[in-house]
This record gives sequence, structure tokens and C-alpha cells, in this order.
Amino acid sequence: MDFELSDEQNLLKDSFERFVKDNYSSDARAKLANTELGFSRGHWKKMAELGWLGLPFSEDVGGFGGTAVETMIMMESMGRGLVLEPFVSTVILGGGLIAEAGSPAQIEAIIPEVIEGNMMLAFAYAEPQSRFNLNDVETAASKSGSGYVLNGHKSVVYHGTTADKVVVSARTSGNSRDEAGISLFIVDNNVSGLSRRDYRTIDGQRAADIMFENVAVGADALLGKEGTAYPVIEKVTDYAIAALCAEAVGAMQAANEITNEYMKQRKQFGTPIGKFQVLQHRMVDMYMEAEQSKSMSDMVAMKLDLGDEMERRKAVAAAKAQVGQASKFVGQQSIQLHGGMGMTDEYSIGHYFKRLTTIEMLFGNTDYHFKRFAALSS
Amino acid sequence: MDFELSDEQNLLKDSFERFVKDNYSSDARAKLANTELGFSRGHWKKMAELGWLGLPFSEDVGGFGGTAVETMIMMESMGRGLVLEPFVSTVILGGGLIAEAGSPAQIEAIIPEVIEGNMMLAFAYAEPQSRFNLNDVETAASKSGSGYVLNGHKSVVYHGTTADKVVVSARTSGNSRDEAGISLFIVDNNVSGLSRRDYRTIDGQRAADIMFENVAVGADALLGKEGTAYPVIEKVTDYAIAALCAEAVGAMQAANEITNEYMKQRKQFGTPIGKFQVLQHRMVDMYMEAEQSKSMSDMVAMKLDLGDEMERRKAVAAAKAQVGQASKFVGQQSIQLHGGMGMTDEYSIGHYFKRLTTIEMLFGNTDYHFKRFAALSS
Amino acid sequence: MDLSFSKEDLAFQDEVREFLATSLPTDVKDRCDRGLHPTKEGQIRWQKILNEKGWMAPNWPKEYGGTGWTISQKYIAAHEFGQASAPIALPFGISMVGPVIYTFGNPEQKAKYLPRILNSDDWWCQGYSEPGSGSDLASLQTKAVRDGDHYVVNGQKIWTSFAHLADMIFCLVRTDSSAKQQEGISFLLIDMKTPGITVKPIYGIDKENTLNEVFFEDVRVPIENRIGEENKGWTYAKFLLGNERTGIARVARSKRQIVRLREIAAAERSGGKPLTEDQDFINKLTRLEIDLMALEYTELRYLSMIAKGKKLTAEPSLLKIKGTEIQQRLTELLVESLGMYGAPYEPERAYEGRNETPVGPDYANGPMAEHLYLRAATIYGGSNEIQRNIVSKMVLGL
Amino acid sequence: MDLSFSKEDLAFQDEVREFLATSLPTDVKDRCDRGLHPTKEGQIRWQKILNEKGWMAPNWPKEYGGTGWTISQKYIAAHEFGQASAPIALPFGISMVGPVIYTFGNPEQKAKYLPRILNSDDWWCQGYSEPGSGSDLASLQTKAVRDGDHYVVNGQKIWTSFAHLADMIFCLVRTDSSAKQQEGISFLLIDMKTPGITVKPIYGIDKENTLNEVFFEDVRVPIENRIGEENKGWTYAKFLLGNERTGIARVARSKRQIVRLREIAAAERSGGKPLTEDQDFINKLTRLEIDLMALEYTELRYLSMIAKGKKLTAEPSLLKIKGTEIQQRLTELLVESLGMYGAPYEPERAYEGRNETPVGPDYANGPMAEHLYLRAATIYGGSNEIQRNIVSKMVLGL
Repeated sequence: MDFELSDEQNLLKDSFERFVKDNYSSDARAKLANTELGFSRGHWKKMAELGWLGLPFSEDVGGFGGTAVETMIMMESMGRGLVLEPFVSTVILGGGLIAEAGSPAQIEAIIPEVIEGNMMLAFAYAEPQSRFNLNDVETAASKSGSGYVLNGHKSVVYHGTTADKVVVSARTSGNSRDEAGISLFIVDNNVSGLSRRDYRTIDGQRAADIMFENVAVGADALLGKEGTAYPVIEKVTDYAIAALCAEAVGAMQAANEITNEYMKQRKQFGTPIGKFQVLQHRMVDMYMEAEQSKSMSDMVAMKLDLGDEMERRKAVAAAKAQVGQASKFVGQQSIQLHGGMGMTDEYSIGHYFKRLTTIEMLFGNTDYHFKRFAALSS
Repeated sequence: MDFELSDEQNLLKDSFERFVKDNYSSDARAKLANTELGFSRGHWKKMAELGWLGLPFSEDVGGFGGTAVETMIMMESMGRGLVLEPFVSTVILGGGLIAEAGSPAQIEAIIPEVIEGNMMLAFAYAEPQSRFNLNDVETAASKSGSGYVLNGHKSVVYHGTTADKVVVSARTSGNSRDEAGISLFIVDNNVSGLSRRDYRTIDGQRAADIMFENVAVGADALLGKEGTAYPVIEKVTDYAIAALCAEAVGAMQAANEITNEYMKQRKQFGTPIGKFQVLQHRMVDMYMEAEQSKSMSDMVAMKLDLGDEMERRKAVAAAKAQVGQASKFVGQQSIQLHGGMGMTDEYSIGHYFKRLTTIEMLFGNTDYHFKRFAALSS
Repeated sequence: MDLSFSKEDLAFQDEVREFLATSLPTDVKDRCDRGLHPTKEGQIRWQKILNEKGWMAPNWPKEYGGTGWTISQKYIAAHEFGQASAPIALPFGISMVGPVIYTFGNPEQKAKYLPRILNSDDWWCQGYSEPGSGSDLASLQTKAVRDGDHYVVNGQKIWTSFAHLADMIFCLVRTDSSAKQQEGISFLLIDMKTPGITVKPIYGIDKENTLNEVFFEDVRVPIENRIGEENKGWTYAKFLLGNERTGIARVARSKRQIVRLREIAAAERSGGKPLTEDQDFINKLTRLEIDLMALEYTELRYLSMIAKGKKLTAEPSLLKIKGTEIQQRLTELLVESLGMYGAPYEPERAYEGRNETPVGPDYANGPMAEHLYLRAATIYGGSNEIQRNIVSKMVLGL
Repeated sequence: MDLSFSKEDLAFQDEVREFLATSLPTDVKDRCDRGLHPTKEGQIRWQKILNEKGWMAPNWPKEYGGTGWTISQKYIAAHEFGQASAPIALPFGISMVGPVIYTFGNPEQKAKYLPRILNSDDWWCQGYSEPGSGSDLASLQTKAVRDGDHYVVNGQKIWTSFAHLADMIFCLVRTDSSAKQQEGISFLLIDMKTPGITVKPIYGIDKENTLNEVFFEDVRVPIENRIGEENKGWTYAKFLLGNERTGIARVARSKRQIVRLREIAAAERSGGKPLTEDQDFINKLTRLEIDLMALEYTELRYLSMIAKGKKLTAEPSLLKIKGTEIQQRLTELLVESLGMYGAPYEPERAYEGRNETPVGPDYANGPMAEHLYLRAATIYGGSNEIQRNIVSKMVLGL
């Protein structure tokens, strides 16, 4: 039992932090978020060059063979800078699904391209009626010749705007919320019959609703065995949740540092506001929430690396619930302690608040994961 | 729409407050709570002489014809003094059930005795499995000749220790939790087959578990029509809840005054602890909870006097939930702000904490009434 | 003590409902219902309808154009306006500067400004906060120096809501720098078109321009635009802040939001069932509803005390604290009810010009905008921390 | 970073389980499980068993009789002890004065006291708080004046847990009244049988005598009973408080209470169904469980940092704050789970002598007693408000 980083991991951490420091000043981030694309292809190329896009992939598909702990270290840094590049969508989700369930041919065709930064991915799983239930899939894939025809509406696909290929969950059999009968397909994002409504999200990112109208795909689009995708989806989204927890930890720590510093500078009634006991204790509570979140994020990364399925599920649910609560509290109170300044788009703290608000919601909000944990514990 | 007391009501209030001031100093109350009886028969006699035991009864049964607002005024004063006499058990519950459902003969035999202070009552409704559900009745009353035979176990009957007669809910038909099939019986507290386990409660009061083993009662023991008692029970316990809400308001106000005063006197680090901002804001929150509770208690009393059934239920559920939450918060924080002193049995604040803790639980705790309100609102 | 309504009250209720059903413009109602800021044109159009009906100023004395309503009538009107999603009048004229003018202004000022406020001819804004003085309002630095029959104003205000739309601003300015902080302040009414005034937009975390900075450079303000005495402005400012705290509870609005939240939750699905059947969601909704009920009756209780001539001290601070906390919990729960559709967000600037329909269900357009904007509710009008300081001092004597 | 257990760890786990299964006395376990205070006899009996096994002092250095366990082993032992409802050793000897003695004591003091602490030959209590000095500990007034090779101690201590059962007390006393508050304090070990010591019971809100007042009237204490230097006692006291804060989280105990709460809730009925099917109850239980898990991993993370030689500042205050808040929520929920049977309460003084069985289900005997007693958890050991002050200053630099 050991919570400390190895020397190698510390080096990795330094390089993540350098990247953020060099590229993600508050101004630079704001500018980037306001571009049409919403992130930088230059950064993406740099991340590929540094080997980060291959970090979680195993060595036999050309990856770095990193553990969940290394992803955690990376995501914490990304959280500190509110980094905008679609790492989770492309590498953890899209790449993760393909590496987990793909045929050798699919893996070979896609993963190296992802690692080199030539291909971006997104995962289309949510639907208007599904809320946070991964099994609530009404998008239909019906057999047609040797392939399939897809029909349905996928909601809020993060980075569905820029992905080259989209991994889509669709129902090949069963009823709306059956776990059995769900399949995954790899679909080109410009295939005929696919239409998109692109938009911005409150955290400064890009997402899309994607509509499938008689989209014909070949048999080679099927990812894994037909109808058995649910456990794969659950596992890969659990890895994504762990990554988001680490991102939230980094964002909370940064928000706390910014707020703490502001409290030392900002004077009211002739004294720094950090001298008022009520605000001090609020800041202590924010610090404690971030500390508790850091522990849960470390815990969940290490649990993922232990490989036990039930333990993974419980750990992820617990971590997401705790981090979600903490994210709301830290984000909201950061604004409050900044007063009017916290309400302005120009100042950085509001952007932390909004990303933390979104992380709380992504892949199931706090309530959802409390319920999930309770169900797993009973 | 008017929230102010009439001149008459103000006079009544003065006399309640005088009684509490004269008889319920912190020391006197502690002594009384430690006696075998747990209250004073002398006080009871005095309350009868002042007409208070007849306050809520209508004039045609010899009562004062007071409204729920007058009961509220009285109970607020009683709460300030943590008064121990069994007013709610005898007058609001026992007396209320008989006045509401009794035959002229039953009313005539009992209510005047109650009003004159000669007879005490208690209401036995809870059972080991019932939790807070008034309809969860397994105590059985089976027909036997012209009368009934009672079997069952009633839990935590407040003042069942000293009541002359006990009103008992029992099932004459239907299944465990049916609302139909519940009847009420008036039983002498020393009838053959009835056995009691008397004990103290954390709020310094007395209660008993009462076991019925083939207790034979006559047909005249039946209160109201057989099998139809549920709405009566619900109504009368709603009045009791309103009374307890007012008592809690008085107790919270007193606890806040004691704590506020302590904060001005007690010095730490060379300054009164009331100068520390965190403690000030805590005290403000306690004050606000008491204020909100006062509003809900006034509201529920006035709603009872309007006489609409559905409005009554919703108002009572809302008030109990709000007052319950507030009671916990004010009670617990009163201890916290007193530090070690708050933990001692000798000092008064702990007794307020414990009575507030109990009120939160009586006739359904906060969660129960939140659920009840939600069910009534959906 | 009595909660019942008289026959007259019930007739009044009918009248209010009838008025709202026939007179409230659909577009105005829709924006209000969603929690979007009103358009200037829509807001003025609606306020003029209100003024025509004579209902613009329920809290003003009758002699200045108030309605003369009883507490019951005020309660009924507020409730019905809330349920109908009828916007309340913008506070800056009717609730803030209006009462200052009729309480402390001279006859000329009353005659000049009050009718224009009632008829929404002037859009007012509030020049209180400055970059260095947020919660510590009395430390303000904007200077007004006498020059003949004018003041020359120099300085800067910040967080000025709707300054970019305003015709008039009421301002606290320092007229005596040698006096103690609270003693050298005067209260001026300034025409926004006066040369030397520059408004610079501040974009909020909601990506909207509601707040502004207002710069004053040698702005000449006639002396007759000063309210009351020179250097006594702090008295008028405190009076105004007291007024502001009661309105800020927004109980009727929150009651309507509860209904809206139920509507949305009934339409949303979780595990195939309406969200209204999710016990955890219901739990949060119920707690909100009951907290709001307690606040509603507290407000009524205080109004009843005022009506009986009792004097409140800092009790209205409670209304501000609880009211804004509830507003924030409500918008948070509204956003939560949307599930993943809480994430898409396109600020209106972009929205107004485009042809696409908003993403997600129709009701998803609004809650996040309001949620973001209302983070300020616990900051503005004296932050909730300041309000607790006030209660601690004034009510508890700590 | 690694959460896995080695083969040795798993073997150790078996050993702990085996030990607890065979050696923990049933009566001791039962009281611990219920949350009732241990009897003096039972506690000592159990501690002597622990000492025989060599497991009395997991946190002491090996040279003084510590176990030399790794973090994993400490974690395993704590978890298993908690799940078995095995009482932890009373803190006053083993966690408080023991470390002070082996860190700052002289060889004679170490030789004299440490083995007696390990073997529970002395029951220790803590003489810190005084009537005028609660959170403001350094303002203490109890005086010790040199008289030859003795100190003469006069003054009063308060809130002294278990003083009525104790053989020894460690005391902060003022040896230089002219120095600044924190500089004139010394740390004395005093035999409770010394003439001039009077113990007066304080009955708590739980109607039990746990707390006491201790009066010192011309109590002669040999100079060799002073730890370290004269007037340097504050240094040792602060060291001790730091130690106290880590143990106070009581994570393993709370984990067991969660299990117990589940057991009770499974037996309790609500609307005919087990309380474990009540969504609101489960909601509260789950939140507690997850908060506790976060605390558990935070404690492990800090222990891991210490093991790697990193220095903590006020991080242990977090453990105290969160740990005690969780303990209070837990006992509150335990009481809540009992429904109406939360109300009956008969203090043990009465209970021990009588023949009647306790009222209500067997598990109802305990939760309320612990609930009442643990209201002090956020007060003692430096109140949670003081802990937040410490974090604010030491960690955040505010």
C-alpha cells in the first residue's frame, strides 16, 4: 500500500505541468475556447509527439502501456489548466472502446492513427430519453444484407463536432433498457444519412447532437460481438469517469489556489478579506473537499489497476459521487468568495466553476452514482 | 390575513409566561424531571384552575372554545420552560380523540374530569413494527359477546405511566396496514390483562410500553364507529403535531437566547466568543431557523382553524418537517457553541437539546413528513 | 391571527387573474418563464401596461401613485403575477430610487421623476459599487466637487446592471473627503447622456452583457439633482438597502419555478420513468418547496408586523439570505432536471441571429442561463455574508 | 502508487482475524459494539491481552515496544479491530502521554512509565482544560511553584475524562507567570493518589459520569515528574495535540458502525418493508459511507506521506474535523433508525442494578447513549472551529 509517485511518474508529471504552464495561461485558454474549433490542433500534435496520446494503450498496439495511475496524473494537470483538447473523447473513450472490443484489423487501422494524432474519435451513447443510463438505448441497428442500418438520435456527443470517426451504441435486439442487445459501431462522421447539430457547451467545449437516418454501415463497422457491448461500455466509461475525477481534482486545486490568493490580495474594510473568519473557514472547507477528492481519485486509479470488476464499479461510483459533490461546492464557493469579480467572463475563476459544474453532470451526476453505489452495496 | 395576536390572546400569553417564570426555573425543572412522577400534580391542578386544561374543548362540553391559535400560544410558552405536565397526552390527544369521536355519554363522563384536572389520559398508537405509520396497527380487538378482547403490544406511550385511562388503537378488521378496520378503545390503565413497562425518555419525560393480553372491554369502550378511526386519529395527531411545533418554537427561542447570552459572557483568547465571526454566523443561522419555524407554526395553527382537510394535512406535514430540521440544528449547535459546558447535565442547554431531539422524532420525523408532504402534493 | 381571505380579496384575485390572462404579452411571459433577461423593449411595453392599470407601484404610498393594497391584496397579486410568469417591474426605478425620491426628495424632484418612473419613461440604474468598494460600500472614491451650481463628478462605478440600457443613474459620490467614511457622501441623480460618461460592458459567466463599468470624467451634474442634504447620502443609501432586501426574496417567482420544475421533471425520463418518480429528486424538490413555504410565511409575518406599526431591524436580511439561497438551489435543480441537456449552452448573442432551433427540449433553453446569472444573487445587494453580519449586530447584539 | 496487499499482508490479516476471534472477550466486544463506555475492568483486561500479544502500541517505535507494522499492516489491523468491535486502547496513556514520554522524557522516565502504559498498569487521564481555558488552552492558570525538589501545584482542571478511574494524570501547569502565555508552561506527571487532589464528577447530558473536575490544593509533585525542560511544556503539549488529531478520526470504528446501521435497518420496519428499502434512508447511509471512504483514503494518503518522510502541517486537522462530523452523523442515523425506540433512555447507573430487560429491541440499547456522548466529539481535542482556524493559518496562510 503506497500512495506516492515513482520517480518515473514524477518526471511524467513535470512534463504535463510544463505543457500546461507553456500553453494554458488563463488568456490563452480563453482565446482558444472562443475559436471555431475550440481547441488547438497544434497542441494535439505536440501531445502526440510527447507520446501522451498513446499513454493508456498497451504496448502491443503501439501504446505506452501506462496504467490508470498515469492517466490520473495526466488528467490532474489537464484539470489545472482546463485543457481543451479532446483527450478523453478520443483516447479514453473512442480509443478505449476499440482497444477493448475491436478486432485486430480494427485496432490496427485506428489505434496507431490515434496515437500519432492523425485521427480523432468521439463516443455517441446518450439519447434524449436516456439520462445517465448507459443501457437506455433506442437507437436501432437493423441487419441489412451483410451490414446494418442505423436510425436514432444521439445527444450531447462531446467532440462529435471534430471527430473523424464516431463510436455509436445502438440496439440490435431487446427492449429499450435491456443490457443485452446493445452493440457498438464505428461510423465515419460524414457518412451519408448522418446529420449533426453542433454547439458549444458551458464549459467552453464543443459537442453535437447526431441524428442517424438510415445510415448504412458494413459488417466491419461492428465493434465486438453483436449484442454484447454493455459491459464494455460500462468498463470504458468507468475509465473515463476516473479520468474526469482526476481532472476535477486538478481544477479544484487550481480554483482553490486562485481563490486563496485573491483572499490575500483583495481588501475590504481596510483588511484583506482572507482575515475574515467566516471566509477562512469556507476556504478550509473548500480545501478539505479538494483533499478528499484527491484521495478518492488516487484510490479509484489504483483500484482500476487491480482489475477486479465489482471493486472497480463501486470505487468509480463512490469517487464520482464524492468528486461531484466537491466540484459543485468548490466551484460555487470560488465564485462567492470572489464576489463580483467571480461573475465576469474575463476572469479565470468562472471557467473553473463551469468545467467543474459540467464534470459533475457527465457520465452520471452525484445522485446517479450514489444510487449506483447503493445498488452495488445492497 | 393577519399574523398579530388579539388583545385577549396577548393577555393569555402573559399568563402562560408568568406560570413558566414562576414554576420552571432551570433548577426547578431539573428537580421535577428527576422525581419518580416526572412532573407536578400541583402544577396540573393550577393549570386546571386557570382553565387551561379546557382551552381547546368546545364550550358545549364545558371547554373554553379556544382555537388552534390559542393552543399554539400556550405551547410556545410551555416550550420555553420545557414544561413537563402531560398536556398534549391528556388534553390534545386523549381528550381530543374523545371529543372528536366519543358518544355523548363518553364525552360527559371524561371531558369534564379532564378539564378539572381529575383525570389523565394517554394515547397508545405506536407498535414495535409501526415506526411512524398510524395505519400500521397489529394490536387486535376481536368481538367477544357484546364487547371486545384486546391483544397486542403498544410502544412508547408518552405518559402511559400516569394516565388513568388509555385510548388504544386496535384492528377490528383488515390487514396490518389497511386504513380501514382500525378502531379506538378507552381502557382503564389498570384493567386485568394489561401490563406495563414504565421508563424514562431522553427528554426527561415518562413513557411506557403497554402489553395487552386478552384484555376484555365492554361495548362502551369503543370510541366512535367500529373500523372507522383512522381519519380521526390522523386529524387529532395533526393537532398534536401542531402543538409540538409550537412547543419546539418556544424551546428554540429559549435555547437561542441562552446561547446568545452565553456568547456574550464567555471569553476565550481575551474576548467574548460572540466576537468570532464564525460563531456569529452560526448564531444567525440558528436565529433564522427559529424564525422560519415560528412562521410555520403560526401558519399551521391558522390553517387548522380554517378547517380544510387537505390543506390541514399539507400544512402539518410541511410544518413538522421544517420544525424538525430546525430543532435538530438549533439543539445541536446550542451544545456546540457552549463547548464543554453544553455537555453537562447540570446546565440547562442540554435539556433543550434533548427535548428538541425528541420532538423531531415524535409523530413522524423530518423524513417521514417530507415524504408525506410529497405524497400529498403529487 | 387569521389566514382567511375576505370576499373582496377573492374578487381582487379574480381581477388580477383576468388582467394577467388578457394583458400579459406572450413574448414577455415566455422569457420570464425561462429565466431569461427581459428585452428592454418588452420590459417597458409590459411596465406601461401595468402603469395604465395603476398597478405599477404596489409599495408606494397612494399619494404618489401607489395601489393602496392591503397585505392580503399584495400577497394575492404577487402570487398571481408569479404563477403567470409576469415579470416584476425592474427594481432600480420603482423599488430603489423611487422611494428615496418620495421620502427624501424635494417637491420639484418628486414632480419631475416619479411620474416618469411610473410610466417607465426613464430606465434607471444604480451607481453604488466601485472597484475598491464591494461589500465595503462606504469606502467609495468617486468624487463630486462643487463648481457654481453644478457638481463635477470624477470616478468609476462597477457591476452596474443594465447601465448600457439606462437613461438615468442614481449615484453615491463623495462630496467631503475630509469627513469620516460614511459622512461625506451625497446622493445624485445623473442623466446618462451627460458628456463625460462612458459605459463599458462586462461580460458575465453567462456570456451576457448585463453588468457594466461606468466611468465619469468631469461630468457636470446640476445641484438640483442632489437628493436631500449634501453629505447625508449615506442615510438615503441605507434606507434604500433596507427596501431592497425585502423585494429580493422573490418568493412568488420561486413558487412559479417550483411548478415549472415539476413540469420539466414530469417530461424528463430516468430509467424509463418520469423523473418525478425518482425519490431522491422528489426529496430535493420537497425540501425546497417547504423551505420556500417557510420563507413565504416569514415574509407575510414581517409584512403583518409592519402593517401593525411594529418596527423591524435586520429581519429583512433573513429574507434576502433565505430567498437567494432558495433561488440558487432552484436553478441548480432545474439544470439537474435536464440531464445531459444541461451542458449545451449558446449565449443569446449567438442565438438571436441564427436560424437553428435551440438544442434539446424547448424547456432546456433558460435554466442554465439563469443558474449562471443567479450565482450573483448571494453576492449582490449586500452579500449574504454581509447580511449575516448585519443580523448578528442588529438583532443578536453580538 | 499501489493498493495491493502482499502475501505477507494477507497472512497478517489471517493472524489478526484469528487473534480477535479467539481472544476478544464477549462482554468487551458487546459494549464496544453498542457504543457504550467500556468498564474499567473490561478495558484493562482487554488491553493486557493486547499487550501479551505485543500489539498494544502500533504507533510506537519498535525500541519502546511498538509493533513495527507497515502502513498496510496498520490499515489491516485497524480495519479488523473495527469490524470485530474490538475497543482500541484508551488514548490517554498509549496515544497521548506515551509518545510525549518516549520523545521528550529522560531515560528514567521512559523506563518507569512506558512498560506500565504498555501493560495498562496505570490508567492515565489528561489535565489540560480549565474553567477559563477551553479552546484557548494556553491561558491556563493552574500554578506549580518550586519548593525544594518538589513543585507545589494549586488550581483546577475540568472536562477530565475518566479522572475518577485514573491512577495518573499528565498536566499542563504554569511555572512562570511573568512569561508570555505559551512560554511559562510545564508538563508534569502526577500520581492521582497524591494528597490534595480531589475529583468531582460531572454528569453529562447522557446522565453518565465520564467527565470530571480535578482540584489541586498544595499538591506536592517531585521534580523528576516533569517532562523535559521547565517552561517548555507548550512544545510537548502541541506535539501531543498533533498526535491526538490523527487517532481521533476513528475510521475503522465508523466503518463497523455502518455495518451495524445496515443490520439494524434491515431489522426495522417502515410501512411493512425493511428500512433498508427506504430510499431516503439509503440515500443518507450511502452519503455517509462514501464520505467515510474518502476520509479513509485521505488518512492512508497522509500516512503514506509520513512513511515517505514528508512533513505534514495541519493536514491531521482535516481528519479530526471530517472524522468527528461523520461520527455524529452516524450516531444520529443510528438513533433515527430506531424510530420511536430512540426516545426511551435509562442511564446505566439505573440500568446496571435492575432486573428488567431494556425496553425495545436489543440493539436499541446503545445508540442514544453514544449519540449524546459524541456531541462532544466536535468540541474536545480542540473544537472543530479551532481546527479550521489551524488549517486556515498553517495550510492556507490566511
